[in-house]
Amino acid sequence: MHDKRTTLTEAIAAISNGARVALGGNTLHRGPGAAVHELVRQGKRDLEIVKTAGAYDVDLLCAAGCAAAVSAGFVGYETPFGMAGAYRAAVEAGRVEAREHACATVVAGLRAAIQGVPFMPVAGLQGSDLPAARGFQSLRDPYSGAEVFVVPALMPDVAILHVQEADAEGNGRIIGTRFEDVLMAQAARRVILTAERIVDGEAFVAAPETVAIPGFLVDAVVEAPRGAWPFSCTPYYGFDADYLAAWVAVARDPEAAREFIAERILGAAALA
Amino acid sequence: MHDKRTTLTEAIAAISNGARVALGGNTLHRGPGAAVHELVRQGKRDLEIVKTAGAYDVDLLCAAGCAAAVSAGFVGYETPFGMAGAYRAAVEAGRVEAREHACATVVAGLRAAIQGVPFMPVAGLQGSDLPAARGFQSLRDPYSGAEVFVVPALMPDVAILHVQEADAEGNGRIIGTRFEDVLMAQAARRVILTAERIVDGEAFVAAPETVAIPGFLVDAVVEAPRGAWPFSCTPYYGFDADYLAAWVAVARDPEAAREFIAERILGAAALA
Amino acid sequence: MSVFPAPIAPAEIMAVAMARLLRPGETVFHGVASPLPMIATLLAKRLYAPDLVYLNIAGSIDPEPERLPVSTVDPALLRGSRALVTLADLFDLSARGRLDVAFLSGVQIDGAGRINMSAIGPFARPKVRLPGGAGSAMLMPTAKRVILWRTRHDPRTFVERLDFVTAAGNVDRVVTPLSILVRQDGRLVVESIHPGVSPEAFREATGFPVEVGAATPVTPPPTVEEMAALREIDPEGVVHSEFG
Amino acid sequence: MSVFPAPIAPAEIMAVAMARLLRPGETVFHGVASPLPMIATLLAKRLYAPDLVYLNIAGSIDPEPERLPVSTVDPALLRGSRALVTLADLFDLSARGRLDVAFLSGVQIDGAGRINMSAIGPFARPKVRLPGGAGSAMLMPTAKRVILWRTRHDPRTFVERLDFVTAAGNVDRVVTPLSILVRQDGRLVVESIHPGVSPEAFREATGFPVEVGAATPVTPPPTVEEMAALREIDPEGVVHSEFG
Repeated sequence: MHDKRTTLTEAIAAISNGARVALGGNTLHRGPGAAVHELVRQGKRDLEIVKTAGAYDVDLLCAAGCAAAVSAGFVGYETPFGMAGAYRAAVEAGRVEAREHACATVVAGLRAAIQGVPFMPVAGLQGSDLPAARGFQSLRDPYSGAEVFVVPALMPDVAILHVQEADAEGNGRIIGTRFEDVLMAQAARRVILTAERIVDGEAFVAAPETVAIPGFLVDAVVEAPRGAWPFSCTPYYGFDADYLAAWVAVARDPEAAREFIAERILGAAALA
Repeated sequence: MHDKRTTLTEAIAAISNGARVALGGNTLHRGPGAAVHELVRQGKRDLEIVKTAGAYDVDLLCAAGCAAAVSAGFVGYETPFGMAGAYRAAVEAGRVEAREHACATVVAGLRAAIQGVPFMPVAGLQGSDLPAARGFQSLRDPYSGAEVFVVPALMPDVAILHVQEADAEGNGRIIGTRFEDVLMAQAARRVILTAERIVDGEAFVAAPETVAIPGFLVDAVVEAPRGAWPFSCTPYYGFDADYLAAWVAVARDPEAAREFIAERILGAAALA
Repeated sequence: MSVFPAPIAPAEIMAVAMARLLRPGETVFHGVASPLPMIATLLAKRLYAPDLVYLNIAGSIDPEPERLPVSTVDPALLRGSRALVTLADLFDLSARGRLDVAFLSGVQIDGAGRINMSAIGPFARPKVRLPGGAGSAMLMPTAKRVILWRTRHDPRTFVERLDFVTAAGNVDRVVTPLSILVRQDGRLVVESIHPGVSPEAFREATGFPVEVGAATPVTPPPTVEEMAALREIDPEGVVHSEFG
Repeated sequence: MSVFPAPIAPAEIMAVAMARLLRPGETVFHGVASPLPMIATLLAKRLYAPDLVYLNIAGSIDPEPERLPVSTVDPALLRGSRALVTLADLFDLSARGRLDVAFLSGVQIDGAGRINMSAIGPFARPKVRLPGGAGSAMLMPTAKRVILWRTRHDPRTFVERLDFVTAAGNVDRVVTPLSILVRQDGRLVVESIHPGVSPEAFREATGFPVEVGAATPVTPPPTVEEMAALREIDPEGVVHSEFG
């Protein structure tokens, strides 16, 4: 296989406005922080963000005007920081569509995409207003006659995942929980991997069981030390509570959020 | 969790006649050989065997009169030994029903069982006589209108899997390819693990990513050194070509196969 | 068992009440933003149900965390786990009827034990967009028992009518700072009110009709043993974080 | 490129012919009982398509086996692989249109390139129960190109009418000891016959009508380079095992 290493700038430049973008990690943990900041820097527009449980990533992309829709089961910062203010503001103002899922229906939609089928049956959902609100249909099981909800395939145009180690060919090793990263890598048309460090892939030969993402699914690999920041990346660093607190304090107010983004994310580039 | 270690005799004794039994491994590799022999020794009857690609396991259970049906995509010894003679003879004589699957429909049926849904859509099968022969239905996708085949859930009563290492609580580590073992462990009502060796589970804490079967899915753990024999168990031993050749030479002839079983499998017990 | 001397914080009485609801041998799950379920499960495992199987969205099985995280997806919850599970595995487990208990919460909860985690006002253009129900729409109908907890007990939380039904299903108990509710014949009724809560205060705090009075049982306060175990598990007081 | 001097075994001409069908950048899969596809893929990767992605039922990706196994599920095929895939992953890959080439075989093959791996005689009570089609019913319609190979070329194999259609789909080429067939407009036609095979012998060996004559191209024989690479990859002659 060939060398897929590139820069974050180039990897993200290949994403079109309007793309459906799946983001790895979960809430405050192992999200692709550096790549999300690059999406903001490049001023992407009209993205549909796919995630089971998002936090700063979804919130920031809403504040920066990058996201037009969010397909997720949960968007919030968990107990330490509460609600996702920018996401709330954007949805309430009608700037972003909340395509609410049960987290399990995100999984089901990704599975349908992975398995090359147009829909995936999913247990549960009975009594919920979600199927009606989201247009999820049900089908009659031809074997038992039982009704079961089916979720349409959810194929991301691109999945952006942050892993602890990758080789130049895109084999990616995840330390700790894999969350929905493997599903996203399989479901997406393209996969961008950011990695704490690029290692010699020969190191994976001794324990291929530990390689979560096979390189042949991956299109671009970017070395990005601290590339999950401000998310956690076990065992190297936890989430940045001070930074997140500063963001959450301004996120609810579009003007303050824009200033924060200009200062702390666009930085020098914005001033130029 | 509690200590789930038991003897092979007791673990297999808990399987009822008529059970749907999924067997781990694939063709000549990492099948639960010792457990299959114990099924024969205990004279189980009317089993439905579930496997993607079976070989000696399916063949022997047909010869010994344990199997009434085989739900598999392929039954054969691969190039070295050719066709599964006992399976052939039993199906041709009407003693065993060949519930032929595409291997992918075994996977789909297991996935439906795992996901608690009555059916699983599956790509392909167009132009094949299998759906008609097996009664696989199709459904119209409510989103696109496309027709897609759906396979009914295939929930094993028990999965019998041979792994390289397990702890007393049933956490199982598989070295090398996992085949359909993980799917079977998730889909089955009960799981029996045989292991080359029982290890202290504390050893798994450092690398839980390498533990394929979580203990909470497992009901019984049996220490069975060389427990895959005559299948291979990497990296410890290859398949036993001499033994398999001897079996294949008699498998096609029911009488000769019975003698082989009496001598080489029932052994002293049969003589008593 | 002797009663622990006051003061006992609302979070502590909730954690102990939630722990007492778990039974030996049960398989128990909690998701994101769930410090109280995390602590309750660890407490139950310590005191009442050592063989309980503790699963969580962080992906661990029966972890032995060195320190308790405030984020319940935190890798700190992986410590001691011998295998890992993904969220998909956990949903599947519930879907096939093998999950005994799921801890869930709701911003609004109605008298049938249904929850709203989606929106205040119209779903498509809400007055308040809420975080979303996470796994609840799938877990509530499939888990054998759902235990709801909510750190706020007021008429805006316990409502006659939800703005949106995010999830409905097998709710067994609801634990709040004021009470334990139990679902009987599809309706939430009072099982007990916590020590010091008057029937009047409880009734005023609850937006749907509930029968409560002098005969209503009082939640047995935490024992010395329970409080000792709780503080040993949670020396830094993460139990209080949901009341921040 | 100079032509390798005779004798060249049928297995060798087949392996080389199959290797030549693979193109740079393709993702290629074979399943159980597939020594020729294994060797052909390794050969193509060595000579024509170093960036080809080689996947197999043993679960490896671009392995560098130290010795070639006769069983193509053998863990010997894992050596050098940096990650593992399961059979389910491979089916999914094909299902979503990302598998370029699947090598498959059939005990019977008809003029449309459909295969029977299930039964001779009635399916429910067969005269000969065959091994089963493994993944073919799912792979043949979903892989972009299917290359069939069969080490026997006789009228019992290449038949007018299958006893049972195990699988049908995107068959591109069929490689046999006598020829390479290509599917055009849904029918198998002769692309070339191997050196030394007469049109008459070919016609007699084929149970469905095929046009073949003096103008039929002859398969270019293996070159010195191809045979050297083949024997380096397969010093023990596993390539011949299907002719055992």
